[in-house]
Amino acid sequence: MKGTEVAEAVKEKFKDLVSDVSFPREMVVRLSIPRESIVPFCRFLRDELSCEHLSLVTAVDWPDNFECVYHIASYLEEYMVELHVKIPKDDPKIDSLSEVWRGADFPEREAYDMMGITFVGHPDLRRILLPEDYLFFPLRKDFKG
Amino acid sequence: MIDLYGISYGIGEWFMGIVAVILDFFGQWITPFQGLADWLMRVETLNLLAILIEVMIMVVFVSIINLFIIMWIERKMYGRLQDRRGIMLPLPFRKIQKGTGFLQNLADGMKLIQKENITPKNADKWMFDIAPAIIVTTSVLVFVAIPFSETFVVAELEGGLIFILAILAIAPFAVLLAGWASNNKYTLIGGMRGAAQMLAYEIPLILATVGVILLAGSLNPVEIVLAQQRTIWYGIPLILALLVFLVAIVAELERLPFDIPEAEAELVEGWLTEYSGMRFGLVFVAKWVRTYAGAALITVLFLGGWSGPILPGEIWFIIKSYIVFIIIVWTTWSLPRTRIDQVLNIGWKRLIPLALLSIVIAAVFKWVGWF
Amino acid sequence: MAKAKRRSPGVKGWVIQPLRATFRETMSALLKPETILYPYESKEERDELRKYFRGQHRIDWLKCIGCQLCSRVCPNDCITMEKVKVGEDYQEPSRSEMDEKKNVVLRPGVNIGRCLFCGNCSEYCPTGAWVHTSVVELADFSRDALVFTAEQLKIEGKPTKELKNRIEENPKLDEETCIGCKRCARECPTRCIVMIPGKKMRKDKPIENPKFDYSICIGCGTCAEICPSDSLTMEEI
Amino acid sequence: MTDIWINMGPQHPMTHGLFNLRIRVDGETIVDADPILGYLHRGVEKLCERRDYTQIIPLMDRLCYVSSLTWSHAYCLAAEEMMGIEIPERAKYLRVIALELQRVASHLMWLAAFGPDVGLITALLYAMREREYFLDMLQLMSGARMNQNYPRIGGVRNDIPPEFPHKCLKVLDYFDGKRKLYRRLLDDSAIFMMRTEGVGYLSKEDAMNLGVTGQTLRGSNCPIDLRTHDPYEVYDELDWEVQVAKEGDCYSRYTVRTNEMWESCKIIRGALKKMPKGPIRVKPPKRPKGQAFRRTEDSRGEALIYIIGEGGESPYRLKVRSPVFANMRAVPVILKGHTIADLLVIMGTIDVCIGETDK
Repeated sequence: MKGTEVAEAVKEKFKDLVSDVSFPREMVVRLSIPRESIVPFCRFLRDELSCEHLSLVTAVDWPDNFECVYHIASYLEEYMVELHVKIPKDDPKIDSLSEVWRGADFPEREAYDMMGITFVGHPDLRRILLPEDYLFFPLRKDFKG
Repeated sequence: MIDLYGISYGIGEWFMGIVAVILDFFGQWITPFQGLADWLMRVETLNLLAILIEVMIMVVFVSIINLFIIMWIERKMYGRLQDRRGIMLPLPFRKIQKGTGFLQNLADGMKLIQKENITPKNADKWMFDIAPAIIVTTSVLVFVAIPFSETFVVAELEGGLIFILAILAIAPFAVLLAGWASNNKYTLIGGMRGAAQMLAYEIPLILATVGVILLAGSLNPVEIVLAQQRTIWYGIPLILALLVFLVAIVAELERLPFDIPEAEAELVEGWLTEYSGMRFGLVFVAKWVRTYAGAALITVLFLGGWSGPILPGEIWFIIKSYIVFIIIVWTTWSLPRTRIDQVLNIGWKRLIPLALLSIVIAAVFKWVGWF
Repeated sequence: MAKAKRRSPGVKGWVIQPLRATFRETMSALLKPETILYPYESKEERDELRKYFRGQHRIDWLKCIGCQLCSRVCPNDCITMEKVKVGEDYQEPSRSEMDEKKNVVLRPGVNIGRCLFCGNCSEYCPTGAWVHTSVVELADFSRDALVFTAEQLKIEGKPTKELKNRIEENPKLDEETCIGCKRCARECPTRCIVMIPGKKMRKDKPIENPKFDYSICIGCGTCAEICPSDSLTMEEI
Repeated sequence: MTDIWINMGPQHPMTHGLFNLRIRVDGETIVDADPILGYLHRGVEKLCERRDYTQIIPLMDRLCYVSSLTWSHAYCLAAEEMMGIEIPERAKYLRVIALELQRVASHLMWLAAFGPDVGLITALLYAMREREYFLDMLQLMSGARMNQNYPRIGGVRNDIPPEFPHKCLKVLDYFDGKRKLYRRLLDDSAIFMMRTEGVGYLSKEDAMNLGVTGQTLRGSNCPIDLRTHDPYEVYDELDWEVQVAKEGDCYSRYTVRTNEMWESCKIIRGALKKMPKGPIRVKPPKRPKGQAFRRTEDSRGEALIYIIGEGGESPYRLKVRSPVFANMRAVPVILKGHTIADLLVIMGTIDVCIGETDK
């Protein structure tokens, strides 16, 4: 399955929710969805499109909003989905994916630790790399040493 | 052959003779000294003195000369086994740091003496202090009954073998004591493991000797060796018992592959974790003493003790026991560590039946009348 | 639990096979162990490799032009440029040094304590003045002893006229803001800048603007850094 | 005995690095485990936002000091993807050789650490001895033994010296000769089998769902090797096989790792034979804009570098996916029900490298 076919399959199911579709490589599809539909979308990816592997959860601090980037890979079909989800700065919350992929546990904790994004429904949202009583979120752009 | 008792008695008599002459000289003026001199020259007193000197010679021989040699053998040997050079400390004041490393152990001991003896705050202080002492004393005490030759023996006991095995069996108690008294999770687990393992291996150890006792018809180590001189080394007919005994003694000594009580990768240093300074050093050294005791025991029971041509008996004994020691060292550094449940499985399920089988074999030999 | 059929180690596996393995190694190690007595002995094969080693630096003072590129690419800021007085036979230093103090050149010194031996300095050096030796025994008892001055790192090889632009950037002029102060031309380590009259006039005289000879520019960015009116920017070739 | 919590770490012989594995034990059986990370957190991702693209390469080397080249290579690959440049053919082959040498060296370091884990200190010395030869080769190639700083965005730092192929083949022959030693010492040893067989079982479904990658995944009967799955460089042109084991226990992971070493030797031989002549480096553009990610097969699993450039000297955001960090999530799952002694073997086969885990 190529990136274009994946994009079509996703668009068929989620229609308007999917936006900014592009293809950085042949087997990679990059798209963005609103943050409310992240869990059903990912469940669809896992169950219907055989995306077994959540590789990475990245939080990016853009000047006017946060962004969560999920890299999801399929072992069976060799394609990857790069999922961008925009999160407003004043309410950094997103649903946790740890019930879809248990492996999302640690990357989400790291994203919370470094960028201060709260993952709703996460079983154990603590700081992971920094001490428990640390006050700042160091990877935000306004954090200065 | 060196007559240990004769030598000791001679030394005692010579020394006491000098003392008695001096006392006699003063006895001209102070009469009670004459009686004292007479008492000193009596056979009973000289006997007591001879025994003390005997013990001292044995302790010096076993725990200083012999210990340094076996420690050197082990460290050098596993150095070479691992493609290294091993210890290389030269004699003092040499410029190039290249030597045989014979004094390395002495240097290590001196370093350990300088270290602080730390007792954990919440440890049971008395038991914590006593445990190493028990281990060291029992380890050295084994050599009371081990004959290096027919005459080079401190005490020729009728139940010598029972005595040796009993003394060896005290150590698990000390291990448990040390582990428990340290008040540390690692030491507690280590101590429990140590107790479980040593209890499990005590039984095959004793059962493996039963065959030897049957064939020799005696519990006296000297008698056992003499019986072997009359017939054949018991290691040959009782090869099964020898193997069981070897495995059991390695487990008893807490050596790899059975060193789970102090598995350094999982329990830091096991029941030894909280010990420091010379207290640690003593226990560490006692392990080597016990290993040598194990090797000596195998020599006595299965390899014909001091019997051998040309060379004096003591030399033969030492050669044989060193070979056994080298084999133990060789296996130690070639095998991975087993798990506690596997250790107990091997002990209870494999070794005990094999040991019983070896008893049957020995009984058959005896019944047929070969021995 | 999946219990698959595997090749069982068998009875031999209990002790015999591991003992065989270690016995062979012991026998080969008895005469010639793998380890060497480090300060007294060395292995020939390893010695041969050492000539490719990225050890302590040496700087060929005759090749060095004092462009400061090395200190700019260094990830750890361990290179400091020192002004040293030299003889006549040295390659010409940049004009500013010539004008003010005769025979004073900039040469790099290295703080080994911070250096991570990444080799960026020798990689980006436009003249190849940086050389790595195989010296690795640099440990010392004080931190001060780890700071090597330019004089300590000096070697003298052959001077070279060959210049390579490894940064792959050239300065570009914004004529609108240039004030014609000539500082760039003075500071340029390769003297690739000449001042020519430009379009803008001041007091009825044309302002002199820099003109770059890109064939010998090494892209060090000194001119852009020194420019008081920020009218020079570094751009890709 | 009631349940007690034991801190395995941060200073403990079990931890190959600085991390704390808190385990709750009932007697000797582990009931629960909680890895506590972050003792070695250096803020690499934040540092990357302050450094220019070239200076990040030595920084990436230090993510994992045992397998540093694979990390700087992963970064270079991602940066090349973002800048949209294609590197010359010879540089690709050079990179493959360097990567595989590094992989063997890293696996040997793992073997050296795994030996004492199962109680065989002799294996440490033997594996370290072999590793020296591979580090020699890396030094011959790049000039440094450990943090090589060898790949560059757009190629590699320098070409190999002329005597390299000959010497490298000699080392590979030597290493092949030692294969028997390791088979006898470990594979043929009954006690080693007792310690590893059936211990630390991880099912295929669990492994995929937990985000486990690398040898741990391949040990669970899932033949995913990114060198063929998402090919980079010239791995698809060379002749080699993905190593898989079916059972999902520690012995499977052990066999996958050790077999990979021999496979890597095969790759190096093939690459040395096929390597073309030509340039080794192309010029990367300055101040790139865009975002890209590339995943590579690190020595321990899937390494993914996600890089966003906003037209500045340094990247806007750089994110490192560390394989061990993800594998660490599976540790409590695998550990449950095993004994303390098994913990070592399990952690040993996962091959923990805290440098990359804590970033």
